[in-house]
Amino acid sequence: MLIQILLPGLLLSGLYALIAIGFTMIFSVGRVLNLGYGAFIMFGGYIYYQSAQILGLGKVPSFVIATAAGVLLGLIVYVILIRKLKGDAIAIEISTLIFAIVTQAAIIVVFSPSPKSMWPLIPGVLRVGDVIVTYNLVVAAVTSWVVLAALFLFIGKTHIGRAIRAVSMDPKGAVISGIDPDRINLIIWGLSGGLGAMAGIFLATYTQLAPAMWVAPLIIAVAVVIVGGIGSILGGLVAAHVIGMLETITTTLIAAELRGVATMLLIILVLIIAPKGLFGKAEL
Amino acid sequence: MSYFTENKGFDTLSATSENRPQPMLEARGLTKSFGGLMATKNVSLHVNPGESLGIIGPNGAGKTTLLNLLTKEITPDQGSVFLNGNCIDRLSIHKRVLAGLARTYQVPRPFHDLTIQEHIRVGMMPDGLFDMLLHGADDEKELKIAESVGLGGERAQQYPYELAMGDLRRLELVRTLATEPSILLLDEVFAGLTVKEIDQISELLTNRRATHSTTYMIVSHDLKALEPLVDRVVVINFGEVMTEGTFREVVADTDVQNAYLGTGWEQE
Amino acid sequence: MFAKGTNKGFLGWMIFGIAMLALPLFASSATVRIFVFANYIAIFAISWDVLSGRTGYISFGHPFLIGIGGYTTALLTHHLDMPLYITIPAAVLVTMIAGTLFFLPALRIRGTYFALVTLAFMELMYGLVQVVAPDITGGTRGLTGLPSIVTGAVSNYYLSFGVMFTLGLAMWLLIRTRLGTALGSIGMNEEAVRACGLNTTKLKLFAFTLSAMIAGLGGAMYIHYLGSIAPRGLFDVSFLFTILVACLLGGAGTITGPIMGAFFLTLLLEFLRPYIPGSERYLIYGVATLVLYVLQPRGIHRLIQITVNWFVEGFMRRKST
Amino acid sequence: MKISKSSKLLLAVAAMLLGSGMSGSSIAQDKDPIVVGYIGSFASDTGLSTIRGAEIAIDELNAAGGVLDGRMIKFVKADTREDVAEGIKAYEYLVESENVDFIISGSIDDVSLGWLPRMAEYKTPTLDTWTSYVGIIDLVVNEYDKYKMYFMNIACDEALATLYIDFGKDVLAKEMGYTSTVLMYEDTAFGVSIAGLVEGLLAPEAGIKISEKIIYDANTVDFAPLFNKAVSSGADFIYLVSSVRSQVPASQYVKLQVPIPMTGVNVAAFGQDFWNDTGGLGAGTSTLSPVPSVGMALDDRSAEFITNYKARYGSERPIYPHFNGFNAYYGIYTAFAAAERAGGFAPLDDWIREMENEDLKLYKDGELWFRYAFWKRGEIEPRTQREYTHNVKFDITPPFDDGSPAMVVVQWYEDGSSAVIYPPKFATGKFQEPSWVK
Repeated sequence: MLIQILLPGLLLSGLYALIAIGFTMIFSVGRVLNLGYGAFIMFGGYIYYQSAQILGLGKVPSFVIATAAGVLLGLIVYVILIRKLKGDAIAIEISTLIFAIVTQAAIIVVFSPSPKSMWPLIPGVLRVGDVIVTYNLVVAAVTSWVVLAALFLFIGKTHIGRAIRAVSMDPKGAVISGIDPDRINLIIWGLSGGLGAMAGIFLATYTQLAPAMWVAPLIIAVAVVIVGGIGSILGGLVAAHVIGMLETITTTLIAAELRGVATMLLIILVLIIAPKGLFGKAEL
Repeated sequence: MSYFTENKGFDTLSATSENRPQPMLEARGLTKSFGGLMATKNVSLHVNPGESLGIIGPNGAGKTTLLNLLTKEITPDQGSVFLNGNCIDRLSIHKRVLAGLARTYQVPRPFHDLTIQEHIRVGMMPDGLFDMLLHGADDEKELKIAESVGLGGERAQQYPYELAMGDLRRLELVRTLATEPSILLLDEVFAGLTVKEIDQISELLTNRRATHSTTYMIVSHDLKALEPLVDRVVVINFGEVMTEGTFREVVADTDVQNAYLGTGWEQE
Repeated sequence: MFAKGTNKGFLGWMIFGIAMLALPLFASSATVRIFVFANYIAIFAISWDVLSGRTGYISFGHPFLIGIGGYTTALLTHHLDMPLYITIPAAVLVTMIAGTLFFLPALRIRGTYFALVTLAFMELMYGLVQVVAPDITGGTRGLTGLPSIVTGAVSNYYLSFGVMFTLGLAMWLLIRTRLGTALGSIGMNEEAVRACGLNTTKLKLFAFTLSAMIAGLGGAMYIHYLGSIAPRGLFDVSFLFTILVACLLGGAGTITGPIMGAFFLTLLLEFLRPYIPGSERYLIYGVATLVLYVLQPRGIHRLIQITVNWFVEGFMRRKST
Repeated sequence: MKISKSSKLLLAVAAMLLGSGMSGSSIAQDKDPIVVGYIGSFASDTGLSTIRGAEIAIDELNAAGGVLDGRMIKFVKADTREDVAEGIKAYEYLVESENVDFIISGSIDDVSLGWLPRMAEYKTPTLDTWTSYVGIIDLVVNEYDKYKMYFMNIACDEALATLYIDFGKDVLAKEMGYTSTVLMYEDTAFGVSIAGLVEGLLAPEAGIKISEKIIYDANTVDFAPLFNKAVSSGADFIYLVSSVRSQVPASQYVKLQVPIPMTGVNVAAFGQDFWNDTGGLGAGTSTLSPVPSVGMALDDRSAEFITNYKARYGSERPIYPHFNGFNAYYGIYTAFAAAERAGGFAPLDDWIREMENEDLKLYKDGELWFRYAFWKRGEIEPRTQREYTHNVKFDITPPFDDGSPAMVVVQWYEDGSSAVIYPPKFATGKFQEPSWVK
């Protein structure tokens, strides 16, 4: 019974962590919610589908193309929308929400609203006793840990990383020390777009593509940010695991239909009891 | 303010056992720590009615924390605050204001979409929702209060973003004055001002002291500007009361001089 | 009692009221139907604006309040056959109680965090309606055949417009009283309001309850107008989107702005229909909204202000030369 | 496909800019046209099936000289975007702006329930081709005067489930020897009501024990824990009920190579595009389907309809109409046949009377294959002992010579083909377990 929870829970958590990273980054650095983050995920998934399944360009090139397209989309959103709104958090949240809805409408026009299933990135399954997990999910989880580790090093060890951290902690102070927050934000949005697209590929190859698919991962990302607290990559990782495990436990042991309800209750409780999240440092 | 006559729910301990005049505001043993750091340690002090008390000390000495403890923006770990001899520990921020204890902030906190006159309106606002709803603003009185800090006439229709730092301080002051405080706590009123602006604010306060009976507690590390405004000074260092006395006594104290060494004391 | 300039604005309201009262005389019943929807969206936008536009506590969960009102009256009429003059006030009351529940997180958190809790409330409600007692709530499919208050396009138009106009004008007057100033100042700097001796908890509770009351009334009347209720139509991002965007596109915190926003969005979408019947319509609608919003985040209200000022100034200049 | 979409978009914008010039001009005809409205989604396969079925029928009728003494039929459409409030607005638009005489609907359950009060208010004759919710039929049964203008020409879900139990008895229990199942269903009203019917009948009627029930959240991303739980329960097969995002459980079942068979209701598998949409990951799925389903042998007239459909729409999806495409095609014919006899769609009661008398029978090799007629008021279905007023005249008892079967079971094979496997009269293939099940 234990392995039935631990193994799938761990892998699902990995996928969730991957979904949340790009979202957490923007929130940590710019203190704004990118409610259009789900659109990055959806965009990545659809580009990959078009490239790999329709045009037949192969998995690896398609993966690269989709991720690059995500980076591009992130940059475009930043330049067209975010920069113009000059840090007005509410305006950014609303305009990114509208952006997500526009993306959904565009996807319907181009790809039709019918959901599409995709070939797994890595086919095959892993059997541990009675428990079955796909390699696809294993790879997604491993990728997310690798990406998180890389990001950890990037933020900690590189010059740009330190600049990002500085902007995250104190944007005004960063300006004084000669950092251009606009450039840092541009980099962050590009990164976030790419990471979102990458997560979208894993999510879509595991579940399906649909024009409304941006909502569910957005909620997961929001939950991870809230539970983990802002400004903490490690916190996000732990939170992704808390939520992934909670879902698996709810699904397996309590009642599968309460999966979403459990996550929502967790969000509400954390926000009311510990609004800074479990690992957050920032003031509200 | 008639607050006390309406609410008799709190302790009415006598302020002191000694036979001296009842202080207007008294702190007894205020202690607060953040994490492992003691921000204030067992701070006791008092302000007598009509008096103006200066609080000085180097940066990070705990002056602003003390103010926050007095107004309950921060709840103390230990210690009590008395207003006119009544313990007000259980009163929240806004109730303390209603009881006559008001403050300004070191960084002005204006309402960005309200005019100066509307700031005064918020300050004068009654406590009851129906009162707010049914009775309109007293235009004349608002303008008179604005006039008293030199923001009257056309200036009363200006928005915060149109104001220089000195005027923002006035705005902060006038909004607080509109609450008709019996004791006013001023936090770093001179910070970020030009010499000319300091003179203007200083003059404003001096004049006001001559015409009104308000009690003051003024926090500043600009000793020169503070000197003419205070009757007595309390020095705070490392979260503790170091010494107290008249301005001259305190300035002459060698311990105080040492505490201020390297913090710009000599230049002043 | 009211701030200066109220009289001039009041004149505007009267012109708006008369024009709208006359609308059914020259508009087709199809157009009138569109305006009924616009009126209801405007009611929801007013409700949102009273809470979020003024106090700065941005609600992403308004459909939660509207849904509570809608479901209360739907369940009471559908299962217990209770008359509307009991169920609608009951719905308003229950929504106001739910509004205080909504209020609890506002004691501790604000800004983005508050927005997220309210969003979680909406999602939670969506989940619960489907899972808990679906035979009573109608589950995913919802309930249909609910009684209507009045029938026909024109009567529904006058009913919805009357309520919208009354609420809108009342709220517009409210924000011009001292209470309105106090509520607005919370959105600008809550600590400073407290330092002015105001009980912000009481003020916020008032705003929440008032907003919930309007949402409950609007929600209850709306579902009786629709004649049916379904969770997917209510606790839904696109419904939330319409309300939020109506307010922000119109100009939050002004009451008149959100009403304009609600009309603009509803009419834009419907007038596009004969030319672009398919999915492309939503794309154009979304892009138009996005462009307009990014160009002027303070909304149509501000655009109109700028335009009017420009004309007035031009007129003055010409007069003086 | 992308190019045609974007050029359509450009045209649409241009049309919009031209403004009222277009809406003013009407088709020059001697007589006013009869207006048929479509309500439903524009872009989904479901919606497109109804639209195209109706379009083909209308063009055929117009080409044959029109209806009701040579009047042409004009077809107008209103998009619901599968949204309840949009559906109500769309219904209002059709009646108030387009003055439709008759509405054909491809709406899904809650959207139909949403506009139903408008239909009752406007008294517009309306025919639903997709939703099978028995609750709507119950409204017609219980409040006939209010909802009498409503017809549904797909067998309601209760009839679907009843016949499905026979499949469990005849095939799953007798032929395959299954004795226990895991009932896995989504937490939607559809899932709960179908599962309820199955649960009540499967054990007593078919002798299959339900060893475990798993209700899941319709937004579930990861079905691995659910399948793991199902497998460890030791049951012989999984009975899945899924209408929302049904490709997810179907494709994860294949991706995870779940070692026990799975059957049930999978709405996504109703269409021919299912195979491409799942990228071949639909193998092993079997589902009940309303008729006429994919993989089903057709009578001559229906076969001709398919020929026309393919000639007209080519490779644009859906490449083969869902059942509601047929329902819309025949629905237009029956509605106009009734209108011819009643002298039009008004007076309403005349048309309803004639629609109730409508009886379109389609034969294949001398056997009754499909039938588009409706249950009359007060008529009792012998097996379930209840009324189904204005539901299509389905048949749930072999030899199915009284109406179309309420449903058939469709099986998707691992080579991408599909076949009907039940009832035997319509079967073109056999029930098959996926190759990875030992």
